[in-house]
Amino acid sequence: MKPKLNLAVYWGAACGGCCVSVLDVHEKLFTIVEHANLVFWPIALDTKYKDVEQMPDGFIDLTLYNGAVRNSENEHLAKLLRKKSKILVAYGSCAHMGGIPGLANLFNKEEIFKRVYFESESTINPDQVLPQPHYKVSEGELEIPEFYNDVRTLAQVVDVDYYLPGCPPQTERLVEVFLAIVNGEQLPPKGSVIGAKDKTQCDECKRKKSDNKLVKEFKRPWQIKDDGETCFLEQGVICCGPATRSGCGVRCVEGNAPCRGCYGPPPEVADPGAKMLSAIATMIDSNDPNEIQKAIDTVVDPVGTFYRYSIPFSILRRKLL
Amino acid sequence: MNARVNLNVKKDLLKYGAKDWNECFHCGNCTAICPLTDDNSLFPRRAIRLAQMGLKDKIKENVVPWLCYYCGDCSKTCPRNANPGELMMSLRRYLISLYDWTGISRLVYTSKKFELIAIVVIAIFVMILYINFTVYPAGDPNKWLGEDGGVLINNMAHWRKIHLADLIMAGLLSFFLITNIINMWYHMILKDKTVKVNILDYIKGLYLLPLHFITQKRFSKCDESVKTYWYIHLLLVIGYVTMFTMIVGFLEWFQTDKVHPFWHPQRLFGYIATVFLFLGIIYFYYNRRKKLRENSKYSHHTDWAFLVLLFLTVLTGILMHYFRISGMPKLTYITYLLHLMIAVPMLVIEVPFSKWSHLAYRPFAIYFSYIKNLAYKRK
Amino acid sequence: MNYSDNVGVVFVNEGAENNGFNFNELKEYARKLNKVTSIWDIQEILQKGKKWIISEIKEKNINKLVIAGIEPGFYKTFLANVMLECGNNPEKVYLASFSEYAATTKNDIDKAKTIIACAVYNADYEKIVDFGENSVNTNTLVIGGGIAGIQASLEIAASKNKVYLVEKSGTIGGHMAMFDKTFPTLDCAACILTPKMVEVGQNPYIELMTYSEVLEVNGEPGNYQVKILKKARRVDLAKCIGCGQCAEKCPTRTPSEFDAGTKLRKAIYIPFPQAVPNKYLIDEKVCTYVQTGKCGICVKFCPVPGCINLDEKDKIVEITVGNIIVAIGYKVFDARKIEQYGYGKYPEVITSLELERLINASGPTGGKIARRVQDKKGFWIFSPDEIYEPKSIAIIHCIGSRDENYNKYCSKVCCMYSLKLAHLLKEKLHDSEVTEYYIDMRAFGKGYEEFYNRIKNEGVNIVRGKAAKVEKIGNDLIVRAEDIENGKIIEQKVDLVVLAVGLEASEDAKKIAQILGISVDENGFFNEFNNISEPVDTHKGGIYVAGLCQGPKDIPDSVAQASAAAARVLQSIAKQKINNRKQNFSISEVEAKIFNA
Amino acid sequence: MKELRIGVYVCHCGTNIAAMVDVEKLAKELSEVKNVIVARDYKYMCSDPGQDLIIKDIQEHKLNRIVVAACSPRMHEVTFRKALEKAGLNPYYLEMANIREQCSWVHTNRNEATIKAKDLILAAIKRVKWHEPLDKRSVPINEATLIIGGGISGISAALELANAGKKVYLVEKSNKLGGIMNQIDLTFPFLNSARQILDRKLSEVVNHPNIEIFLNTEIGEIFGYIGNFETQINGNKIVFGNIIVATGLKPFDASRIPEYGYGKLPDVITSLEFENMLKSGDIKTKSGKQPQSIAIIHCVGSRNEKYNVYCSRVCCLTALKYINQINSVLPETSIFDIYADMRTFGKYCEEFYSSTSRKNVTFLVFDQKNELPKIREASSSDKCNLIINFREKLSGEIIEVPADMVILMVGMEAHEAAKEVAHKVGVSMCGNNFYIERHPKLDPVATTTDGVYVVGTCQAPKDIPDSISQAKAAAARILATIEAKTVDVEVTTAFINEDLCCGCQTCIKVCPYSAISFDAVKKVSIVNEVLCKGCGTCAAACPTGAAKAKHFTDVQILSQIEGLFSYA
Amino acid sequence: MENKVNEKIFKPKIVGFLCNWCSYTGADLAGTSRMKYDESIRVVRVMCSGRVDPTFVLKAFKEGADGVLICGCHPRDCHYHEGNYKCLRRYHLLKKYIIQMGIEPDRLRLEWISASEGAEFAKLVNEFTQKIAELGPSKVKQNIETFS
Repeated sequence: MKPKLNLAVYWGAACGGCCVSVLDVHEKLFTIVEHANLVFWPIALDTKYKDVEQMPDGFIDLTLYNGAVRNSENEHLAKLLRKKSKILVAYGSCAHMGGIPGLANLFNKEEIFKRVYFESESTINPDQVLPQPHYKVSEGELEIPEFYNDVRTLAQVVDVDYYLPGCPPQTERLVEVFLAIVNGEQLPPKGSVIGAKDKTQCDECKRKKSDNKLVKEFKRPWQIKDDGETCFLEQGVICCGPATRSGCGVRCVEGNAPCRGCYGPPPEVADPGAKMLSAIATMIDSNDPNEIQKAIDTVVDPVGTFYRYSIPFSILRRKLL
Repeated sequence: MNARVNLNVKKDLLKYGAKDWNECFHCGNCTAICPLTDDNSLFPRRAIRLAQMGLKDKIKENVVPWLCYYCGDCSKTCPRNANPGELMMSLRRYLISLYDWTGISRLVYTSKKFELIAIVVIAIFVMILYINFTVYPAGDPNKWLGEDGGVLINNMAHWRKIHLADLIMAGLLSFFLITNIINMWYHMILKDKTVKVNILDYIKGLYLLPLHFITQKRFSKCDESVKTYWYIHLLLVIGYVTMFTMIVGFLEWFQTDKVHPFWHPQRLFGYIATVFLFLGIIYFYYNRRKKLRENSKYSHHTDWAFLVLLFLTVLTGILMHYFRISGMPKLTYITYLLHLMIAVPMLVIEVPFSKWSHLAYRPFAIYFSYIKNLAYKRK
Repeated sequence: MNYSDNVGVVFVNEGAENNGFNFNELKEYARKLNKVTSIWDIQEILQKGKKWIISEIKEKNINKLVIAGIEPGFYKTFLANVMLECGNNPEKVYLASFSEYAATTKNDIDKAKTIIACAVYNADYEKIVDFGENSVNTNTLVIGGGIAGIQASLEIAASKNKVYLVEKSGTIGGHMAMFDKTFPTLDCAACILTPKMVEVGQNPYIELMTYSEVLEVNGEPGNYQVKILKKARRVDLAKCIGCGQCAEKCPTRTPSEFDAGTKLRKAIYIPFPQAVPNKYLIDEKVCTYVQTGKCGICVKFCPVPGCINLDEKDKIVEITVGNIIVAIGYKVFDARKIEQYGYGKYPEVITSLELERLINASGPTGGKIARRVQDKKGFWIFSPDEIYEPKSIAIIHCIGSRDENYNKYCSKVCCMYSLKLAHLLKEKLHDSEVTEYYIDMRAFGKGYEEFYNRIKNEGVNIVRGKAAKVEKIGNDLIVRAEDIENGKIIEQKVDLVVLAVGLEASEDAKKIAQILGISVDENGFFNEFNNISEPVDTHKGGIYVAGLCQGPKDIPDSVAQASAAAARVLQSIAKQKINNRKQNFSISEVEAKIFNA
Repeated sequence: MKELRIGVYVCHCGTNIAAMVDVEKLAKELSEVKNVIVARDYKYMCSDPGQDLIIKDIQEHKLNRIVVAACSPRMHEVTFRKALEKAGLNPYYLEMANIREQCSWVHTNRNEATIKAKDLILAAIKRVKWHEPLDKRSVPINEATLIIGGGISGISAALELANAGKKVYLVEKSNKLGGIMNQIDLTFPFLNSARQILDRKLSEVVNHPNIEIFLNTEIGEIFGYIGNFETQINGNKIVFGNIIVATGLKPFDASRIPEYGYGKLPDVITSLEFENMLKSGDIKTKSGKQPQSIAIIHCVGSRNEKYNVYCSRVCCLTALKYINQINSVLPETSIFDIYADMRTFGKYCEEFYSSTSRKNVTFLVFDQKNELPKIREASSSDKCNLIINFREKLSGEIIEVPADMVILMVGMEAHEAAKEVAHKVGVSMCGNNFYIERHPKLDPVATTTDGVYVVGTCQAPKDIPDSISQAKAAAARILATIEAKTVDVEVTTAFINEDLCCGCQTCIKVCPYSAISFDAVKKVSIVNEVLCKGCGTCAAACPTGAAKAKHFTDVQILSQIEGLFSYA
Repeated sequence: MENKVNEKIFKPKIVGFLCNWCSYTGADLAGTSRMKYDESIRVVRVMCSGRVDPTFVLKAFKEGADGVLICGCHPRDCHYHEGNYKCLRRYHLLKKYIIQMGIEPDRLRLEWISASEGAEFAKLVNEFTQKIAELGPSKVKQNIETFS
């Protein structure tokens, strides 16, 4: 019998969904523990950072890092796990592209603090207290992680071996990947996206498609009576499916919601939002500047639409300050 | 009201001798090659243009035709062979007829027949007067001879009578000429509302009149090749003026019964003037005949008429002189008649109405253009 | 329907005295034609008046008129109106214009008869004078290696058929290669031309014969035997590596043709650096060895053994071709002929062609303006040592063109090239005053008017009024002109005068016409078969004209014409047949065809 | 990937580049850039020795990418590609940096220009890395030709081709062949009969076995590419190898010029209307009287920024022709010819002008740019119908010209069908709707679309012989390609990577040439490369990155952009 | 004062995407006509303005472009029929996006330049350069470099 693998799962700036997706292996958990020791998983195990630090370099065979890098703790752990892991996988959209936390890149630290600590409806902060990384109390100095100005993807902080996209990733994909490693299969070249296909969503999408993608006005999903059969784009709803890798099983569309792009761009695409933006604009069925402008007015929030999961990953990475 | 284009002028000018000028494509070569042009006197091209459009008033008030001495450079280098020089010549003829309020000039220029008839009529008139007022040297010829063998001419046609006639004629001619010049002045200066000429200007420019009358000074500004032409023209003018002065002014002194010795000023001046005149006539005749120069390529009938009349006048004059000093009274009488029959029509027609009026118009035109320029400058 | 034609022929014998046409013979001929019932002279009609001719026509029941003459077109409108007033169809007035088919000399009387007969019988002259079809040799001869010749050669070679390109000088390229820029796009001439030249040099279907002349042409359309004189180049084309050591050492200098005489070249030389072929040749007229038998320095310094053969003799080669395209180009007007501009007298007066070279970066002064000076040996050249910045420049249009004293015709390109030169001068000498003197600004082509507007906006003075003279007054050189539009005299003190010289037929035109059996007009330009409808054909089948040798024109028109000539060649090659059109024929040969048409 | 071995060549272009860009310094600096094996500068890269230099280097240094920094690639890309080919390298391994037209010629600061040149070259170096070999493809040529427009140009081209034994489809929009020439009575300068010339040609065309004529026909969509076009005419499919566009001209609409009162004043007529009177010599005013004087105004709608800037080229000579014709039938009638510049430039045309000026005509000059003459109705005392009022430029006088009839020499504009045809055949137009030729000097009849030629007045105003010359020139091209049997087609087409295409079909409607279709079995879009003209719009629209514009791929362009900033 | 000094030193860098048929030809024409314009522009040739992928524009900004200029044939004059319209549509949406991302909209410009409009091109470059100079250097690159 082969020696067991050491497996770690860590969450950075994440919602926890990724960890849940790991838990979602259900009965396959037995298969996993059969082949691996879970050496570090904050959500499930009480392993201290110190313990990790004490592990020899390369001790961990596979680390699934989910969540973006938001603060110094995330960064520290990313670097630490990198050191300790043979294979570091950016697990989930946040680690891969910044994900939903990445939307914070439309603001800077001050704006966020102001909103959260002063302005939000549920906050009462008469002393205008803001979190400080170092704070002296009588017991000594308190240290909390430093909040960075930008949200980064994992790869922008450390070297990443593979990306397993999705918000969250499909659990089946995780199992497939895991088994592949266990079985010693030929691993794809470093830097590959795994657990997703090169083709995009439409390839698997069952909705009826034609070349009739000509739109005068873009609609929000609630504005249409979805027939459940026709391609969303042809109904005027922006669906990021064409620019998003398949692999999720077309989950959203199957649930009658347009794809929002969590699986990220196909291999040849540098900036997923730009590509989708380009495709969507091309579909506008008019040559008249005014009409074009009108159609574009119906694209309410281009960043939120085309870069929902990928601002830090995109070419511009964040809003200009 | 704006000037209305009038093609009659164009048709008219053909009769005044203009040739091929409609072929002008207005390149401006003629104006530029002409040594006499400046910003205030642009010709021939501009004059051609005005003539083509038939702006009669503009033409009338235009002095430039008189500034041209027809050296011919323009015609020689004209890329269209449009004869700008000849057009200027015909414009001068045209202007003469425009200045002339009597309308005779126009008839002379436009009708060969009229000119011929006019000459004949005047000649006959002269003959009638002559026959009535003179005495034919009938009978013994010796009766009509003086001591020195010369014909006693004053016994046949007394200088007083002739002189009186001369003066009447001169007065008449002057009257026409002066009224025409006034007409010219009226169009050139008075009618031109763009300038205001004051009296001082008139005085300032006065010296120009005799200067240009005698020397044709501007002519010499034309380039080298015309020097001979200018000299000969000058000789002709000198000869003519001398003769005219002696005859019209001092006939008593000039028409003597006594035959003076050769060196006597009366004879000497007469001979010199005659030689000058002959020289001029021969030179100009030869020029026209052989079409040697641009300005002699095309000859209007008035040009020939003038040359022929002048020649005949001088010829009869010299013959008469010869007959007189050789003591041939009858022949003297007849040649004198012939002389007058030719000279008078010549003077009557040519001086106020035709070619020779230029002797007055030209200096006046220069004078007027000078004072006009003074006025312009002041502006 | 034709048979009901009752034809009257009106003869217009204007110009007959100059051409020696015997109109009586033509009248006799016309009278014999069976449809012709009346014959008049236009003079008679004009004298007797319109009413008379109307009654004549009515009386004789004439329903068709033919107006015959050298250029009878003037009377067509009048006679159409006469026909209208007769109640006839005014369209039935036909022209039998001899000049339309260049039948303008007394030798062309049979052609004139044919033209009349064709008009009377509604026959197509162009068909009538084709005497059957010959088979075609697929080789083509192109005479002249300027842009027209190059274009025609490339066009034909693209069809993978053989072309012989014969060029008199040592390189192809012609005049266009000498220019700095081309109007109105200001493309550098060399930049667009040299690729084409290179293409000619490399094209396997083009046999380039530079330094060669056509001596003799025999045969008939589709099959011409051509003798070509290959002048001794004295340098082996295959061996020469173009290193230039020979020229460096050669002691003899002579004015360079390529540089329009603005600089000197050696007796052994390459016409210009981008020449095709880019190989040296020896100018026997100045080579010391050829002239005196002594020298041979070049041979000593040539690194390739056997490359220079000073004793090489001219060779004659014979080729057979099916078609011939004549594109021998032009020469520029000799400005010395017009004394008042002082060319040859004042060194500051130069021709436009000289300026093209001066302003060209590859020219004698590297693109700078220099004063013309006499070197030690007496050659007038532009030396880089004499560079100066003319402050005031005059460009005078229409030198030798549009002038009845020299050439009556318009040279078509001078206005535009002058504007271009003004632009180039202005570009090089920012502070200088450039003034153009023109008569009519002929900016007629595509983009030309726009170019003209642009040059005006660049601050070039453009004066309507032809400068009449250039003279030295004191130390100043003065150009005198009338500024017509502003009503004043301009006496411009200038440092440089550029004479926009016109274009004239090549000195070889007459000779070539004789060799080929085609005709030239009074200006020496080749006659086309029909100046409107067949602008590249000549009166002899299989011989075509292209470019400037047919008349002045600009580059695009030359190129289009060259291509059109190529079309004629390609057409015959494609159908493997060519019409046997003859330059000379007798009326009896064609009569039957006309009557049957 | 094989080791990158790049050769960089910087051209002086005489002094054209060298004067503004320090080419020697550039060559030296560039030789130190990664992967650059050789970097040289040379006087004329395009010259034979220049090209030889590249060829030699490729062979000696085993270069596999070439960057030439010289003039615009539109000028010499083909030249250098040929050089690469000669050296045995795929011609598409070349990239040019345009440091002349877009650098040395347009800048004035040598230092800045040199920096810019370096940026451009570095960009080219980055880009060329990603170049892929492309193979020339040739396709057979269909011998038939489609000619659009049955005027004199179209007819001449048709005859030239048909007489060579090649099939011609001649499509004419109206019900009659001959076009504008039908309306013309005489030609200039010899006053020969235009009708006789046209009749000759027409009878030949109509009876020609190789010419199929379609009257009253507008062409439909044209598909295909050089050598192999197809379209539908009256429901039948026709195939052809080349297209000649000869859509001709439209006379300028004189009523656009308020000063002339055309349309309001009955005796103000256009040249073509007058031409019609001349056919029968029946020159009458609207009231049926013989005009005592006729004025002709040139440059109507031409040479004026308000209307058309360009010169219409034939009006001057046509006006002179009219003078002769009027004089022929009405010798007593005075003619006023009001022109701007007399453009009588053709063979024998100046002589024609000269002889015409001997007729009963007065030439006057107006300012066609700023002061158009005003035409007004004459009053009863004027003894004429119309008065023309303007400043005569050669005298400076403001004058009035009396006339019974005014002929407006209307200029030429492109035919209204030109635009539509341009889109169908894929040729470009300049601002004034005339077609753009491939090169204004050296390629006046070809267009940027292979196999499509423009001839006659649809390219620019011109007279009959020039139109015929052009028509024949186009025929020459076509005959040469037909003789050569095959022709090379566009290789920089689009390409869709089937492994990436998701079948969303966004690209299909984007393609202007319908070159993309959906393969229902593979569920991917595919490009028909012979139909594709390589615009790359599909590549920009493709959300998956599957569609690729060959030679203009994303990675090539992105690298090029990177290169622009790699030296700062 | 400081501002002024900066302006003097600041040499904008502009990336131009020019379509091959009209605008690139027009830019060449500006060259052959020797019209002068600012050195700021670096041209990237594309076959059609319809080829201009928004990615290119973003990439240019990322690499340090202070401005991006897209030029195509005039409406209805596109060599490929409608490529320029497609460009127009993308341009408007892209502009909306970059505004959201905090880039001054004036840094991106789309203009139609025909093959005959050399002068217009030169004018456009100068004008655009002037505009960019007023805006000052783009912060995109710096923003990315300091991204942490």
